[in-house]
Amino acid sequence: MIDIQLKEEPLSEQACQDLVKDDSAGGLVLFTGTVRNHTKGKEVIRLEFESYAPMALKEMEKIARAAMDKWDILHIAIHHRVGVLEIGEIPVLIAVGAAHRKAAFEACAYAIDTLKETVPIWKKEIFADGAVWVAAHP
Amino acid sequence: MIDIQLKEEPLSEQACQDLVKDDSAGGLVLFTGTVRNHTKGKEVIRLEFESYAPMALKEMEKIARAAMDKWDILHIAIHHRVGVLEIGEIPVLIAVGAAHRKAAFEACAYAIDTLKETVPIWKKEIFADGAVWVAAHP
Amino acid sequence: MKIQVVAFGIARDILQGTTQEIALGSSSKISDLKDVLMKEYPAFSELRSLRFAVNEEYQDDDFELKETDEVVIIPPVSGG
Amino acid sequence: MKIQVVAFGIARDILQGTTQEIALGSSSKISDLKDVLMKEYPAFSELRSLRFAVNEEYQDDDFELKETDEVVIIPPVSGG
Repeated sequence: MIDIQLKEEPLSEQACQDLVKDDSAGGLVLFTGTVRNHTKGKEVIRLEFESYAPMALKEMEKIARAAMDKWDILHIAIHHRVGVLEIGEIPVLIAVGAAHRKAAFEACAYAIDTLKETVPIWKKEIFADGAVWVAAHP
Repeated sequence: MIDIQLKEEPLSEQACQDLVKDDSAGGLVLFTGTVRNHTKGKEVIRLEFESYAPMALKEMEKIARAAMDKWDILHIAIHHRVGVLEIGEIPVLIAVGAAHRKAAFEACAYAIDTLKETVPIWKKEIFADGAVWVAAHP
Repeated sequence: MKIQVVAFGIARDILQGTTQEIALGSSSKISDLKDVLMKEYPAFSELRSLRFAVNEEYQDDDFELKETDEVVIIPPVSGG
Repeated sequence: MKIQVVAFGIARDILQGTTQEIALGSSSKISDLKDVLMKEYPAFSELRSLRFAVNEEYQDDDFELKETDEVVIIPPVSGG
Protein backbone atom coordinates (compact mmCIF):
# COMPACT_ATOMS: atom_id res chain seq x y z
CA MET A 1 0.00 0.00 0.00
CA ILE A 2 1.25 3.46 -0.85
CA ASP A 3 -0.17 6.56 0.87
CA ILE A 4 0.98 10.03 -0.21
CA GLN A 5 -0.25 13.21 1.46
CA LEU A 6 0.65 16.90 1.05
CA LYS A 7 -1.36 19.20 3.26
CA GLU A 8 -1.49 22.36 5.35
CA GLU A 9 -2.91 20.70 8.48
CA PRO A 10 -0.64 19.25 11.20
CA LEU A 11 0.63 15.73 10.54
CA SER A 12 -0.09 12.84 12.94
CA GLU A 13 2.74 10.42 13.70
CA GLN A 14 0.36 7.80 15.12
CA ALA A 15 -1.94 8.00 12.08
CA CYS A 16 1.03 7.65 9.72
CA GLN A 17 2.54 4.68 11.58
CA ASP A 18 -0.90 3.01 11.82
CA LEU A 19 -1.22 3.15 8.00
CA VAL A 20 1.72 0.76 7.53
CA LYS A 21 0.57 -1.80 10.11
CA ASP A 22 -0.37 -5.25 8.93
CA ASP A 23 -0.71 -8.61 10.68
CA SER A 24 2.12 -9.89 8.49
CA ALA A 25 4.39 -6.82 8.94
CA GLY A 26 6.61 -7.46 11.94
CA GLY A 27 8.79 -4.35 11.65
CA LEU A 28 7.69 -0.74 11.22
CA VAL A 29 10.00 2.25 10.94
CA LEU A 30 8.79 5.84 11.25
CA PHE A 31 10.92 8.85 10.41
CA THR A 32 9.72 12.15 11.86
CA GLY A 33 11.31 15.39 10.71
CA THR A 34 10.83 18.31 13.07
CA VAL A 35 11.58 22.01 12.80
CA ARG A 36 14.80 22.75 14.65
CA ASN A 37 15.26 25.93 16.66
CA HIS A 38 18.62 26.79 15.12
CA THR A 39 20.63 26.43 11.94
CA LYS A 40 24.37 26.97 11.88
CA GLY A 41 24.17 28.50 15.34
CA LYS A 42 21.49 31.03 14.39
CA GLU A 43 18.07 31.03 16.07
CA VAL A 44 15.18 30.06 13.80
CA ILE A 45 11.80 31.61 14.66
CA ARG A 46 9.61 29.62 12.26
CA LEU A 47 9.65 28.01 8.82
CA GLU A 48 7.56 28.46 5.72
CA PHE A 49 7.19 25.57 3.29
CA GLU A 50 5.80 25.91 -0.21
CA SER A 51 5.42 23.28 -2.91
CA TYR A 52 4.74 22.83 -6.58
CA ALA A 53 1.94 20.59 -5.39
CA PRO A 54 0.95 18.41 -8.39
CA MET A 55 4.57 17.60 -9.17
CA ALA A 56 5.50 17.16 -5.49
CA LEU A 57 2.77 14.52 -5.17
CA LYS A 58 4.03 12.77 -8.31
CA GLU A 59 7.65 12.78 -7.08
CA MET A 60 6.64 11.45 -3.64
CA GLU A 61 4.69 8.69 -5.39
CA LYS A 62 7.79 7.85 -7.48
CA ILE A 63 9.89 7.54 -4.32
CA ALA A 64 7.32 5.23 -2.75
CA ARG A 65 7.18 3.04 -5.87
CA ALA A 66 10.99 2.90 -6.10
CA ALA A 67 11.18 1.88 -2.43
CA MET A 68 8.63 -0.91 -3.05
CA ASP A 69 10.70 -2.08 -6.04
CA LYS A 70 14.08 -1.99 -4.28
CA TRP A 71 13.11 -3.51 -0.92
CA ASP A 72 10.77 -6.22 0.25
CA ILE A 73 8.36 -3.92 2.06
CA LEU A 74 4.58 -4.11 2.40
CA HIS A 75 3.52 -0.49 2.91
CA ILE A 76 4.93 3.01 2.75
CA ALA A 77 3.33 6.32 3.74
CA ILE A 78 4.92 9.70 2.90
CA HIS A 79 3.24 12.77 4.39
CA HIS A 80 4.52 16.32 3.92
CA ARG A 81 3.14 19.52 5.34
CA VAL A 82 3.26 22.97 3.75
CA GLY A 83 2.58 26.46 5.08
CA VAL A 84 3.91 28.09 8.24
CA LEU A 85 5.46 25.76 10.84
CA GLU A 86 6.59 26.68 14.34
CA ILE A 87 9.60 25.17 16.15
CA GLY A 88 8.97 21.53 17.05
CA GLU A 89 6.24 21.04 14.43
CA ILE A 90 6.49 18.25 11.87
CA PRO A 91 7.11 18.98 8.17
CA VAL A 92 7.56 15.36 7.12
CA LEU A 93 6.67 11.81 8.16
CA ILE A 94 7.71 8.60 6.43
CA ALA A 95 6.47 5.23 7.69
CA VAL A 96 7.42 1.85 6.27
CA GLY A 97 6.05 -1.59 7.18
CA ALA A 98 7.87 -4.80 6.27
CA ALA A 99 8.02 -8.41 7.34
CA HIS A 100 11.68 -7.88 8.30
CA ARG A 101 13.12 -4.78 9.90
CA LYS A 102 16.27 -4.34 7.78
CA ALA A 103 14.20 -3.60 4.66
CA ALA A 104 12.03 -1.18 6.62
CA PHE A 105 15.04 0.78 7.92
CA GLU A 106 16.74 0.94 4.52
CA ALA A 107 13.60 1.88 2.58
CA CYS A 108 12.71 4.61 5.09
CA ALA A 109 16.21 6.14 4.98
CA TYR A 110 16.18 5.97 1.16
CA ALA A 111 12.80 7.70 1.01
CA ILE A 112 13.76 10.68 3.18
CA ASP A 113 17.17 11.03 1.47
CA THR A 114 15.53 11.03 -1.98
CA LEU A 115 12.67 13.31 -0.94
CA LYS A 116 15.20 15.95 0.06
CA GLU A 117 16.79 15.76 -3.40
CA THR A 118 13.87 15.47 -5.81
CA VAL A 119 10.56 16.66 -4.39
CA PRO A 120 9.74 20.26 -5.37
CA ILE A 121 9.18 21.68 -1.91
CA TRP A 122 11.00 24.74 -0.62
CA LYS A 123 11.71 25.80 2.92
CA LYS A 124 12.30 29.35 4.08
CA GLU A 125 13.89 29.88 7.48
CA ILE A 126 12.69 32.98 9.28
CA PHE A 127 15.23 34.58 11.63
CA ALA A 128 14.79 37.65 13.84
CA ASP A 129 16.69 39.69 11.24
CA GLY A 130 15.53 38.22 7.94
CA ALA A 131 14.73 35.07 6.00
CA VAL A 132 16.67 32.57 3.89
CA TRP A 133 15.58 29.98 1.32
CA VAL A 134 17.31 26.87 2.70
CA ALA A 135 20.10 25.34 0.58
CA ALA A 136 19.49 27.73 -2.33
CA HIS A 137 23.11 28.88 -2.49
CA PRO A 138 26.32 26.83 -2.38
CA MET B 1 18.23 11.38 27.75
CA ILE B 2 17.83 7.65 28.17
CA ASP B 3 14.45 6.08 28.96
CA ILE B 4 14.19 2.32 29.59
CA GLN B 5 10.89 0.58 30.30
CA LEU B 6 9.92 -3.07 30.76
CA LYS B 7 6.24 -3.58 31.51
CA GLU B 8 3.13 -5.71 31.16
CA GLU B 9 0.88 -2.88 29.95
CA PRO B 10 0.50 -2.04 26.23
CA LEU B 11 3.21 0.23 24.81
CA SER B 12 2.39 3.60 23.22
CA GLU B 13 4.20 4.55 20.02
CA GLN B 14 3.25 8.22 20.35
CA ALA B 15 4.44 8.39 23.96
CA CYS B 16 7.75 6.73 23.03
CA GLN B 17 8.38 9.03 20.05
CA ASP B 18 7.41 12.09 22.12
CA LEU B 19 10.11 11.20 24.69
CA VAL B 20 12.90 11.78 22.14
CA LYS B 21 11.61 15.11 20.84
CA ASP B 22 13.68 18.19 21.42
CA ASP B 23 13.74 21.64 19.83
CA SER B 24 17.28 20.89 18.66
CA ALA B 25 16.54 17.33 17.40
CA GLY B 26 15.54 17.58 13.75
CA GLY B 27 15.32 13.86 13.04
CA LEU B 28 13.48 11.19 15.02
CA VAL B 29 13.36 7.50 14.13
CA LEU B 30 10.92 5.07 15.76
CA PHE B 31 11.12 1.31 15.37
CA THR B 32 7.95 -0.59 16.21
CA GLY B 33 8.05 -4.37 16.48
CA THR B 34 4.67 -6.06 16.14
CA VAL B 35 3.51 -9.64 16.62
CA ARG B 36 3.20 -11.31 13.24
CA ASN B 37 0.40 -13.75 12.46
CA HIS B 38 2.69 -16.41 11.03
CA THR B 39 6.19 -17.81 11.31
CA LYS B 40 7.68 -20.03 8.61
CA GLY B 41 4.21 -20.38 7.07
CA LYS B 42 2.57 -21.53 10.29
CA GLU B 43 -0.24 -19.52 11.90
CA VAL B 44 0.64 -17.91 15.23
CA ILE B 45 -2.27 -17.47 17.68
CA ARG B 46 -0.50 -15.36 20.30
CA LEU B 47 2.89 -14.83 21.94
CA GLU B 48 4.11 -15.01 25.51
CA PHE B 49 7.14 -12.96 26.54
CA GLU B 50 9.04 -13.46 29.78
CA SER B 51 12.14 -11.70 31.04
CA TYR B 52 14.83 -11.89 33.66
CA ALA B 53 13.70 -8.40 34.53
CA PRO B 54 16.55 -6.81 36.55
CA MET B 55 19.16 -7.99 34.05
CA ALA B 56 16.96 -7.13 31.03
CA LEU B 57 16.72 -3.55 32.29
CA LYS B 58 20.50 -3.41 32.78
CA GLU B 59 21.18 -4.79 29.29
CA MET B 60 18.72 -2.35 27.67
CA GLU B 61 20.43 0.49 29.54
CA LYS B 62 23.82 -0.73 28.23
CA ILE B 63 22.51 -0.68 24.66
CA ALA B 64 21.21 2.86 25.11
CA ARG B 65 24.54 4.04 26.56
CA ALA B 66 26.50 2.35 23.77
CA ALA B 67 24.26 4.02 21.16
CA MET B 68 24.87 7.42 22.80
CA ASP B 69 28.63 6.74 22.73
CA LYS B 70 28.77 5.52 19.12
CA TRP B 71 26.47 8.09 17.49
CA ASP B 72 25.77 11.76 17.90
CA ILE B 73 22.24 11.36 19.22
CA LEU B 74 20.35 13.36 21.84
CA HIS B 75 17.82 10.88 23.22
CA ILE B 76 16.96 7.20 23.11
CA ALA B 77 13.95 5.35 24.53
CA ILE B 78 13.75 1.54 24.64
CA HIS B 79 10.45 0.05 25.78
CA HIS B 80 9.74 -3.68 25.95
CA ARG B 81 6.55 -5.43 26.92
CA VAL B 82 6.22 -8.82 28.63
CA GLY B 83 3.27 -11.14 29.20
CA VAL B 84 0.71 -12.38 26.69
CA LEU B 85 0.50 -10.48 23.38
CA GLU B 86 -2.08 -10.95 20.65
CA ILE B 87 -1.41 -10.61 16.90
CA GLY B 88 -0.68 -6.98 15.96
CA GLU B 89 0.30 -5.95 19.49
CA ILE B 90 3.66 -4.31 20.16
CA PRO B 91 6.42 -6.11 22.07
CA VAL B 92 9.11 -3.49 21.48
CA LEU B 93 9.56 0.21 20.68
CA ILE B 94 12.84 2.04 20.14
CA ALA B 95 12.86 5.79 19.51
CA VAL B 96 15.94 7.90 18.81
CA GLY B 97 16.22 11.67 18.46
CA ALA B 98 19.22 13.36 16.85
CA ALA B 99 20.15 16.63 15.22
CA HIS B 100 20.80 14.71 11.98
CA ARG B 101 18.81 11.79 10.68
CA LYS B 102 21.64 9.44 9.66
CA ALA B 103 22.75 9.03 13.29
CA ALA B 104 19.15 8.43 14.36
CA PHE B 105 18.61 5.67 11.75
CA GLU B 106 21.90 3.94 12.53
CA ALA B 107 21.53 4.11 16.31
CA CYS B 108 17.94 2.81 16.16
CA ALA B 109 18.90 -0.14 13.92
CA TYR B 110 21.88 -0.91 16.19
CA ALA B 111 19.67 -0.86 19.28
CA ILE B 112 17.07 -3.31 17.98
CA ASP B 113 19.75 -5.61 16.49
CA THR B 114 21.65 -5.68 19.80
CA LEU B 115 18.51 -6.06 21.91
CA LYS B 116 17.67 -9.24 20.02
CA GLU B 117 21.12 -10.66 20.85
CA THR B 118 21.78 -9.64 24.42
CA VAL B 119 18.65 -8.77 26.40
CA PRO B 120 17.36 -11.71 28.50
CA ILE B 121 13.81 -11.81 27.19
CA TRP B 122 12.22 -14.98 25.79
CA LYS B 123 9.35 -15.32 23.37
CA LYS B 124 7.09 -18.35 23.08
CA GLU B 125 4.97 -18.70 19.95
CA ILE B 126 1.63 -20.36 20.54
CA PHE B 127 0.21 -22.32 17.58
CA ALA B 128 -3.07 -24.21 17.35
CA ASP B 129 -1.18 -27.44 17.95
CA GLY B 130 1.52 -26.47 20.42
CA ALA B 131 4.08 -23.89 21.45
CA VAL B 132 7.72 -23.16 20.64
CA TRP B 133 10.38 -21.08 22.37
CA VAL B 134 11.56 -18.88 19.49
CA ALA B 135 15.15 -19.39 18.25
CA ALA B 136 15.97 -21.85 21.03
CA HIS B 137 17.20 -24.54 18.65
CA PRO B 138 19.52 -24.24 15.63
CA MET C 1 7.77 31.61 -29.50
CA LYS C 2 6.74 32.68 -26.04
CA ILE C 3 7.07 30.48 -22.96
CA GLN C 4 5.17 31.19 -19.77
CA VAL C 5 7.45 30.12 -16.91
CA VAL C 6 6.28 29.56 -13.35
CA ALA C 7 8.61 30.13 -10.41
CA PHE C 8 8.68 28.86 -6.81
CA GLY C 9 10.87 29.61 -3.81
CA ILE C 10 13.90 31.77 -4.44
CA ALA C 11 13.21 31.66 -8.20
CA ARG C 12 10.01 33.63 -7.57
CA ASP C 13 12.00 36.19 -5.58
CA ILE C 14 14.53 36.50 -8.41
CA LEU C 15 11.84 36.89 -11.10
CA GLN C 16 9.91 39.17 -8.78
CA GLY C 17 6.74 37.30 -9.63
CA THR C 18 5.16 33.86 -9.86
CA THR C 19 4.99 33.82 -13.65
CA GLN C 20 6.99 35.46 -16.42
CA GLU C 21 6.70 35.34 -20.18
CA ILE C 22 10.02 34.61 -21.89
CA ALA C 23 10.57 35.13 -25.65
CA LEU C 24 12.59 32.38 -27.33
CA GLY C 25 13.45 31.40 -30.91
CA SER C 26 11.37 28.66 -32.53
CA SER C 27 12.36 25.07 -31.61
CA SER C 28 14.15 26.24 -28.48
CA LYS C 29 15.40 23.88 -25.81
CA ILE C 30 15.57 24.16 -22.03
CA SER C 31 19.21 25.17 -22.44
CA ASP C 32 18.08 28.21 -24.47
CA LEU C 33 15.54 29.19 -21.82
CA LYS C 34 18.22 28.81 -19.17
CA ASP C 35 20.61 31.07 -21.11
CA VAL C 36 17.98 33.80 -21.41
CA LEU C 37 17.08 33.61 -17.72
CA MET C 38 20.71 33.66 -16.58
CA LYS C 39 21.40 36.69 -18.78
CA GLU C 40 18.31 38.67 -17.75
CA TYR C 41 18.45 37.60 -14.08
CA PRO C 42 22.11 37.04 -13.12
CA ALA C 43 21.05 35.94 -9.62
CA PHE C 44 20.07 32.55 -11.12
CA SER C 45 23.73 31.75 -11.77
CA GLU C 46 24.45 32.07 -8.04
CA LEU C 47 22.14 29.21 -7.10
CA ARG C 48 23.44 25.79 -6.08
CA SER C 49 21.43 24.22 -8.92
CA LEU C 50 18.75 25.17 -11.42
CA ARG C 51 16.43 22.55 -12.85
CA PHE C 52 13.32 22.75 -14.99
CA ALA C 53 10.09 20.77 -14.98
CA VAL C 54 7.92 20.51 -18.07
CA ASN C 55 4.36 19.31 -17.50
CA GLU C 56 5.27 18.18 -13.97
CA GLU C 57 8.35 16.13 -14.90
CA TYR C 58 12.03 17.05 -14.63
CA GLN C 59 13.59 17.53 -18.07
CA ASP C 60 17.20 17.93 -19.19
CA ASP C 61 18.87 20.78 -21.11
CA ASP C 62 18.20 19.24 -24.54
CA PHE C 63 14.42 18.94 -24.05
CA GLU C 64 12.57 20.83 -26.82
CA LEU C 65 9.96 23.28 -25.57
CA LYS C 66 6.49 23.95 -27.00
CA GLU C 67 4.44 27.10 -26.31
CA THR C 68 1.74 25.02 -24.66
CA ASP C 69 4.12 23.40 -22.15
CA GLU C 70 3.83 24.14 -18.45
CA VAL C 71 7.41 25.12 -17.65
CA VAL C 72 8.44 25.49 -14.01
CA ILE C 73 11.78 26.76 -12.71
CA ILE C 74 12.96 24.45 -9.92
CA PRO C 75 15.59 26.09 -7.71
CA PRO C 76 17.37 23.85 -5.14
CA VAL C 77 14.65 21.95 -3.28
CA SER C 78 14.66 21.84 0.52
CA GLY C 79 11.71 19.76 1.65
CA GLY C 80 11.76 17.35 4.57
CA MET D 1 29.67 -26.37 47.11
CA LYS D 2 26.05 -25.97 46.13
CA ILE D 3 24.87 -23.49 43.52
CA GLN D 4 21.25 -22.45 43.25
CA VAL D 5 20.58 -21.89 39.53
CA VAL D 6 17.59 -19.99 38.17
CA ALA D 7 16.14 -20.84 34.76
CA PHE D 8 14.00 -18.91 32.24
CA GLY D 9 12.34 -19.83 28.96
CA ILE D 10 13.20 -23.21 27.55
CA ALA D 11 15.81 -23.72 30.29
CA ARG D 12 12.99 -23.79 32.84
CA ASP D 13 11.17 -26.41 30.76
CA ILE D 14 14.34 -28.54 30.59
CA LEU D 15 15.01 -28.26 34.34
CA GLN D 16 11.28 -28.76 35.00
CA GLY D 17 11.39 -25.90 37.45
CA THR D 18 12.44 -22.31 37.98
CA THR D 19 15.27 -23.13 40.35
CA GLN D 20 17.52 -26.11 40.88
CA GLU D 21 20.34 -26.79 43.31
CA ILE D 22 23.47 -28.13 41.62
CA ALA D 23 26.33 -29.72 43.56
CA LEU D 24 29.82 -28.72 42.36
CA GLY D 25 33.37 -29.19 43.61
CA SER D 26 34.95 -26.27 45.48
CA SER D 27 36.36 -23.42 43.31
CA SER D 28 34.23 -24.50 40.36
CA LYS D 29 33.83 -22.40 37.25
CA ILE D 30 30.90 -21.79 34.93
CA SER D 31 32.39 -24.44 32.63
CA ASP D 32 32.03 -27.00 35.44
CA LEU D 33 28.41 -26.02 36.04
CA LYS D 34 27.77 -26.29 32.32
CA ASP D 35 29.29 -29.78 32.21
CA VAL D 36 27.06 -30.99 35.05
CA LEU D 37 23.93 -29.50 33.49
CA MET D 38 24.67 -30.93 30.04
CA LYS D 39 25.27 -34.38 31.57
CA GLU D 40 22.18 -34.40 33.80
CA TYR D 41 19.92 -32.66 31.23
CA PRO D 42 21.10 -33.65 27.73
CA ALA D 43 18.46 -31.34 26.17
CA PHE D 44 20.73 -28.38 27.02
CA SER D 45 23.23 -29.53 24.40
CA GLU D 46 20.58 -29.23 21.69
CA LEU D 47 20.13 -25.48 22.23
CA ARG D 48 21.52 -22.93 19.79
CA SER D 49 23.51 -21.36 22.64
CA LEU D 50 23.78 -21.53 26.41
CA ARG D 51 25.03 -18.56 28.40
CA PHE D 52 25.16 -17.83 32.11
CA ALA D 53 24.63 -14.66 34.07
CA VAL D 54 26.13 -14.18 37.52
CA ASN D 55 24.64 -11.37 39.61
CA GLU D 56 22.87 -9.96 36.53
CA GLU D 57 25.93 -9.87 34.24
CA TYR D 58 26.94 -12.30 31.50
CA GLN D 59 30.06 -14.26 32.48
CA ASP D 60 32.35 -16.55 30.49
CA ASP D 61 33.25 -20.21 31.05
CA ASP D 62 36.27 -19.41 33.22
CA PHE D 63 34.34 -17.30 35.74
CA GLU D 64 34.74 -18.73 39.27
CA LEU D 65 31.49 -19.30 41.11
CA LYS D 66 30.71 -18.64 44.78
CA GLU D 67 27.82 -20.20 46.71
CA THR D 68 26.27 -16.77 47.27
CA ASP D 69 26.19 -15.90 43.56
CA GLU D 70 22.89 -15.48 41.75
CA VAL D 71 23.43 -17.79 38.80
CA VAL D 72 20.95 -17.69 35.93
CA ILE D 73 20.88 -20.00 32.91
CA ILE D 74 20.36 -17.89 29.77
CA PRO D 75 19.09 -19.97 26.84
CA PRO D 76 18.95 -18.26 23.39
CA VAL D 77 17.20 -14.90 23.89
CA SER D 78 14.35 -13.90 21.59
CA GLY D 79 13.11 -10.47 22.67
CA GLY D 80 12.03 -7.76 20.28
